[in-house]
Amino acid sequence: MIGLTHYLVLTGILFSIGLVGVMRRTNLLMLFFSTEILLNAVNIGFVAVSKFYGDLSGQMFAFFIIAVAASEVAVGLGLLILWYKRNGSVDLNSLQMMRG
Amino acid sequence: MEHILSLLVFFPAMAGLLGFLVVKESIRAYGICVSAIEFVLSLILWMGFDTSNPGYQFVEFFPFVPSYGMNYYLGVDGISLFLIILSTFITMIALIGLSIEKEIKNLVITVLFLEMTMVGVFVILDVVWFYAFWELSLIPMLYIIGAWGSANRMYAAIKFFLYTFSGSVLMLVGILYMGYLYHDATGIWSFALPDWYALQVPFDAQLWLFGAFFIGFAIKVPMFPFHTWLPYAHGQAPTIGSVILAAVLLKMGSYGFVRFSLPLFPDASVYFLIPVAIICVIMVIYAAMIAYAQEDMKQVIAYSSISHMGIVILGTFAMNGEGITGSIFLMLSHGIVSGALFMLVGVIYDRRHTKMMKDFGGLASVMPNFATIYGIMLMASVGLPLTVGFVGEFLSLAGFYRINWVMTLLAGTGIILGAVYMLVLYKKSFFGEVVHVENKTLKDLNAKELSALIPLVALVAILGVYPKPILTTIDASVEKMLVLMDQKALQDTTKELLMKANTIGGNH
Amino acid sequence: MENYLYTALFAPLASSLFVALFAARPKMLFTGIVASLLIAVSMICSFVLLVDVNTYGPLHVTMMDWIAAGNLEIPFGFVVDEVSVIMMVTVTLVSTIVHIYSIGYMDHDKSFNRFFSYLSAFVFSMMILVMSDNFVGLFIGWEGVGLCSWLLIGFWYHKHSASWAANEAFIMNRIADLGMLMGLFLIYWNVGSFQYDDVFAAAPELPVGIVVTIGIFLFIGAMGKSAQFPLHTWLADAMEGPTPVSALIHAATMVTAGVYLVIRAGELYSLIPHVGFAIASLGAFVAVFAASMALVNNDLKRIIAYSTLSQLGYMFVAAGLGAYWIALFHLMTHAFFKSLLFLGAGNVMHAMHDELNIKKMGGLYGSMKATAILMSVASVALAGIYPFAGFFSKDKILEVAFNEGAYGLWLALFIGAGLTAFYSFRLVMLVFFGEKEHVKYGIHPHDAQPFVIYALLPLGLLAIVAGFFEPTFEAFVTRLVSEYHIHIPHATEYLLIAATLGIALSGIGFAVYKYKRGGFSKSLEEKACYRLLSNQYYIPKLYERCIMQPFTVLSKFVWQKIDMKVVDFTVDIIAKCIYSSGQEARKIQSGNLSDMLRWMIVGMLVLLAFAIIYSAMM
Amino acid sequence: MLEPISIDIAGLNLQALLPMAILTIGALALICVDLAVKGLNRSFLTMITILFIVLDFGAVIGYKGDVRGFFDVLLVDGISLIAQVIILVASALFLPLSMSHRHFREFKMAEFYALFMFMIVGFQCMVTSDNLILIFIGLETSSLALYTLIALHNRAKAFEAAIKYFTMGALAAGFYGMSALIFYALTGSVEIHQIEQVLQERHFQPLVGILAATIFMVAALGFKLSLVPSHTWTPDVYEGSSAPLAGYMSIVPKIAGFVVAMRLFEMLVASGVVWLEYVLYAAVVLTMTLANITALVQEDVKRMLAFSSISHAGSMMAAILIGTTQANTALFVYWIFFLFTNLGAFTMLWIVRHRENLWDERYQHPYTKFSGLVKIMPMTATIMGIFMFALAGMPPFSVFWGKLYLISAAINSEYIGLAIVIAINSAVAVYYYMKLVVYMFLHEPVTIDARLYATNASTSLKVIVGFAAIVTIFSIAFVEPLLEVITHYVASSGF
Repeated sequence: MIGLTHYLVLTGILFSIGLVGVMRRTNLLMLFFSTEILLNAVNIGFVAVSKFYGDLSGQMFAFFIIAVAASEVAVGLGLLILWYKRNGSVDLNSLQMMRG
Repeated sequence: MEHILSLLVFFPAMAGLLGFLVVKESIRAYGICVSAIEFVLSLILWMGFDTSNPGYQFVEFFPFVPSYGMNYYLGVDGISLFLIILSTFITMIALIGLSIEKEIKNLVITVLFLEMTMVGVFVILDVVWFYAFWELSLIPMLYIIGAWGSANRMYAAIKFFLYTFSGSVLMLVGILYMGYLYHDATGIWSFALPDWYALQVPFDAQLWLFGAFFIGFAIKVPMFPFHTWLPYAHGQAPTIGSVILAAVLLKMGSYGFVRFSLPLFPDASVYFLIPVAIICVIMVIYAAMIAYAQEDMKQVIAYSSISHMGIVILGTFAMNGEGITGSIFLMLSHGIVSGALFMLVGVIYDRRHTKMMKDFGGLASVMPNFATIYGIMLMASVGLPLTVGFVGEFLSLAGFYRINWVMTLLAGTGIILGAVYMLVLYKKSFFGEVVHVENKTLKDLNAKELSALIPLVALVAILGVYPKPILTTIDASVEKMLVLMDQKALQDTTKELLMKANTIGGNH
Repeated sequence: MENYLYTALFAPLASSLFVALFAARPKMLFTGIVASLLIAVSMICSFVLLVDVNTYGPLHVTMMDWIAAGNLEIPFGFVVDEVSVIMMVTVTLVSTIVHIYSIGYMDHDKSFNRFFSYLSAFVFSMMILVMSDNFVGLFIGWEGVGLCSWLLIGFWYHKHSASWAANEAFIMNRIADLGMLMGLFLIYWNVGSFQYDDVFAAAPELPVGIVVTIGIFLFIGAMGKSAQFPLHTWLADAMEGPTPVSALIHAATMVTAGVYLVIRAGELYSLIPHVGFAIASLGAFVAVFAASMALVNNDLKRIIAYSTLSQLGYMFVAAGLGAYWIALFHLMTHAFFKSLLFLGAGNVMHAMHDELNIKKMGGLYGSMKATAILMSVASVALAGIYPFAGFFSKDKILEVAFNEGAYGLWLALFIGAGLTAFYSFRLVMLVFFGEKEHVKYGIHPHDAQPFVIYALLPLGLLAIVAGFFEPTFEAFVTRLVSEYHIHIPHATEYLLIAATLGIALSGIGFAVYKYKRGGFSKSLEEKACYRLLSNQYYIPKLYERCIMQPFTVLSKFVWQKIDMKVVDFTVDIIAKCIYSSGQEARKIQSGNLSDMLRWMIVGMLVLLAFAIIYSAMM
Repeated sequence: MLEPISIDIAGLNLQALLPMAILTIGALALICVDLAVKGLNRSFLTMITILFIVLDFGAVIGYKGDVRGFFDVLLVDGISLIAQVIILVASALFLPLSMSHRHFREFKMAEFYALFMFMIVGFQCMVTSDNLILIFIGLETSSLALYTLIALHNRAKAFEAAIKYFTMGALAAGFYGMSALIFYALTGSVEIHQIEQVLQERHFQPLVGILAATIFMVAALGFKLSLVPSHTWTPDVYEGSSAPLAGYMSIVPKIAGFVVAMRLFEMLVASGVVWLEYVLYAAVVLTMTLANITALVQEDVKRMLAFSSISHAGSMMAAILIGTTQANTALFVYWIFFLFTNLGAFTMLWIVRHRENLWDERYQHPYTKFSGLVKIMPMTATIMGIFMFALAGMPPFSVFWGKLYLISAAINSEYIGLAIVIAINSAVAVYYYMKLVVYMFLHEPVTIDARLYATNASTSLKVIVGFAAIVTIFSIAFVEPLLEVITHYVASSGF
């Protein structure tokens, strides 16, 4: 039987994968993917806990997160394209004009 | 007369603002007029001052932030009265003697703002506002040193500003803690000094608070080992900056000790009496030795200021009428004398663009009037009787003698060492043959310089011969403060020491 | 009588201030004349007061309040009593003569006016010193004369040695003044007043320890002003000043202020005889010590200066042993003949174009008879030959020493008397008699202007006759100070007088004999003993090496090494540390997005780890 | 089984939504109008936006007392009211900066203003809710709008800034979600007051869970408030964005974040778990100190101001750590004064902005640019100097009173150490503020051409600066009314 714990462990694993991705990836696109993984990890957790408590607000939260994630992707990709047009690269290391 | 104190504080600032509209050519005259009016106002204050009343007079009270106990609270007593007059007088003299041409408009306006902050510090009775004026006084000085100083002026100005600012932020913490204690004890917020006077601070808290205020004041005075900003500031500042800095700004620190440390924390003051006195003794001797080693005339006077301020603080911590009255008088006299000495150095610097003693020699024969006035100020500086310097020094040392005679003796070496460095300076610069060709054609004091210096000379003599009106006025307020300290003292040792310090005879 | 008092006091001040108006101008004869007249007015008033005091007793006025703070109140009060009036008379008399003399002496000096201003200021200070009715008033005068002494020693400020000597004198005096200040503070905190009357009235009630301490501190002050060992070196160097100054300040008046102080505080010192004895011992030591240095010195003025030192020693012996009126008497007579001696020396210097080496003089008698006679008179008086003034006063001091049973002191003074006689006449012989050495240097000496000589006559006269006033003087002064009775049998007394006279005469005789024949051989100058004396026991060198140089080095060290390298450096290093930590912290801002994200995540993870550890611990 | 939902319209209290609704409608209307009418002038757009903000303001101050609404997700209490007022006033004051002398592309676009209004709506949602969902929505709405606004500046640096801000924001959103998840898992609720209730019933057990949730929340809000170590975006973003937006960012998002932090952390600090206090303490001290020392070595005034705002945010966090009414009052008073001072400072930077980087290859506003300004434009230099000293906490200028009250709050709660740290930090900070003053007043000018410094000046900018300067200088006059009002509102909301 797959219980709450399993879902939460999955959440934890996915969240960690997301974090590692955020730390390791130097491609902006992959970086955005990693942040999406983070949010989706949270989503799984919310839905599972919501089911566990029999309370709807967790699922509502999950829906909102999905919506927010979608708009984030929209904005993020927009910025990424702007950058790509200007620099011809989506590598993080090209983003080092400002420092110090 | 009801609002004379507000007028005194804000008149120069208003005049400074209007000064923006005055053309550059007339700004010097404008500055002199404003400062003269301000000086007259302060004299009117003195005339209206009731010498038989040791408490605060001309009190103005306006609750600014009543929910937090911050008020616009002005008042003057014997302790602050003469420091106010000193501030207005020295500002006037400094403006009369002003010889800078560059950016003179900004300079005069800055000096007028500085005057506001100086007067403000001495008349304000609300501690937060005191802190505000205290800090504000740094800004004009920063500008004066940094913009009109000599080569290394930025470093000096920044050091002056940062050092004194750092010291006073800790004082701010102390002020707020004191406010907290007052609120704790009475349930009312108040930052009014007379209210605070009524509060008996617990002994432990006194020690910490004394320390917090001490750092702020000690850096300003400046006391060893917090003094190193002073030589730079003086070394780089233009004449007018040095004059005001030495004559008035340093007094804020010693005034703080009298106004705050002693009456607010009597037990802590007695507890720290000996350590403070040791610092004073070190200051006196150490600074005098360094002054002797200097080659720059202005640095000699700068270090001599430190040395003299050591005696001022020693007198303050004598805990008796003689010592404290003496130390306040010494503040005045040091203000006059060091102001005059810096002005004299400025005179020669204007002519030769050097302050090195080795570049001079034999000035006495080329500039006899200059040499005479310098000589008079020098003698006042070393504390010759019948000059203004003696009275304060004598009383301060006499007062502290009651506390500890060994330290008085050690601090008294200041009068020997003071003679040593001052006379050596005089000998190197004024005596001997004129060796440098440039010095042969030097002009003696001109009318402008004389008109700035002669009032100072006159004061040196008059106050040296007849200091009594000033002394009795100060003394009345000091005695009142001593009674207050005695009433507030928590510890028996404090009471005993106050008792001992204020009575003649008995065992040592 | 108050008017006379104020006139006596303020006439010199008026003179000084009036002349000061012209200080920067070239020579104006009238300044000298006005100054002399005003000082003479002061002198006349002093004499009037002398008569008045003699008739009606002391006069005490309080002019105004000066300082008031706490319990302390110091007025400007003046007292003219038997002691101070004697001092006033002595001071104004000598001053008047010196002023008149100076008109001639400073004739060619371009700072003629300034000189008179200073000189009158000195007289004013001295008058304050002697007339004050309290210790702080005395201290005003005390410092005032110090200032004038500084001004006058350094009068020819373009000379390095003069300004150096001026500073030395001032600083040495300051050292002693500190001691005196301490004494004053101690008096104040025990008596509550500085008035002589109050202090002396309270003194017997005070614990002895405190009186002893007061006595010692006050005497330290006296030691400085009266140039007692070890603070004596300034006096000889002070001879850099113009000669009238040496005569007035460094012989007749200022240097005797120390003695005056001890006499004035006699009621205090009589409570502590052991301190008095110590003072006397020091005095006796200085009497011989200074005389020995005078023996070999070749500098005309320095010889006289050492002689002054030696005579001050005599006065301290008397004062220390409680014979105050005798000390005062010697002070007075000494003032007359010593100033005469100096003024005569001034004439010689003028004649010799400021040459001071007595080895380069000789045979001046021929060209300056009047001066020679006057100086000889003064020398005889100094040597203490009957009936000259010095005999009466000095001899009395020896008797006192003998009377007290202090035979050691007596012996020292006895030897001192012989030495005094010898060096005085060595000087007279070398200057006025013997070979005319100065011819080699192409100098043609001539005597001073006649009015200068006439001015000296009163002093000469007093040097001869002053001794005969002894009984009157005693009767007058002992109305105030304690009497002193000598219990030596008459026979012994005569014996002592004879012995003293004998040694003085033999000293003179030896000097005359020896220098008639060209003096001592050169080889003597090579002897260690001679070198020791001619280098003043190496004391100035010692001060130079052990105090001045170390102080200079130490000062430089304190400034450059401690203040700059430690105190200031610490402040700067704190600032620099903060600033450079900013440079380090800046590296966090690498600008790389990955790094930024890592900071965020790692920061969170670290906190998470701590959280887990913390919960586990709970 | 899930309960069927019945909705009571009256209970929804839709009025509570009114302020947000006004701006949302305004933004949509603006976009529609822009579609219909081409070439609307920026002055029209600016003024219309300001009018909508004014309407919103009117709606906001209409409230009295605590009101809940819209399924109880909205909570309009005292602090939300003050925060909204601050947000709206700041928005209304920063917006006219668009009317500079030079024309910038973004200000010509109606989208800019629409996004701006959406952003305000987001902030308002954040402060008027104690529901974690709504806070999240508000946070993300405002952030996404803000990223876009930054990017609209259309410079390479602006894009870089937007991307950096965006990416870190996305990560922070993940943290926020994780934190909310853990709270939800622990308590079964996403309402802060219910979470608090449940936790208190359970005596804050299990501790590790609560701590983990708090840590994630600290990381998420720490990003918004630029607490160390999530502060790294601040200087880069400020540098990349235009001065008005940078100034705006230094004020408004933070006050919204503070209100959320206040609601969350003060509950947690009050839990008696000392460790949390330590974490916040460390964050406060580190944030202030690190930002201050890094600011010391900056060469660009805007970057310096970025670090300065980090440091000021650190002091604000101290208020949350202390958590008394006085501290919370101090927070708002401080921030109001800081708002006016920073408004002035950034507007000055906006005024002196020049098309080309004449003084430095990279920086728009290096210190050297301001050398000897007092000799070229004395008034400008003096006013800028006053803003700098005010930021440094020099009495009697604005920020000093906030700082005074804050330190006093720390002392009254016996956080003496914290008070001393704040004091020492302001002593360090005075150096970099003074550095600008030193350049302006003590250095010799590099150029004598005053026009170089006024290419972007316009009447509206000057008016704004004058207004900010007057408030800064005479701030003492506002202390008493502010204290009175804010204390009342803060206390009535139970903080």
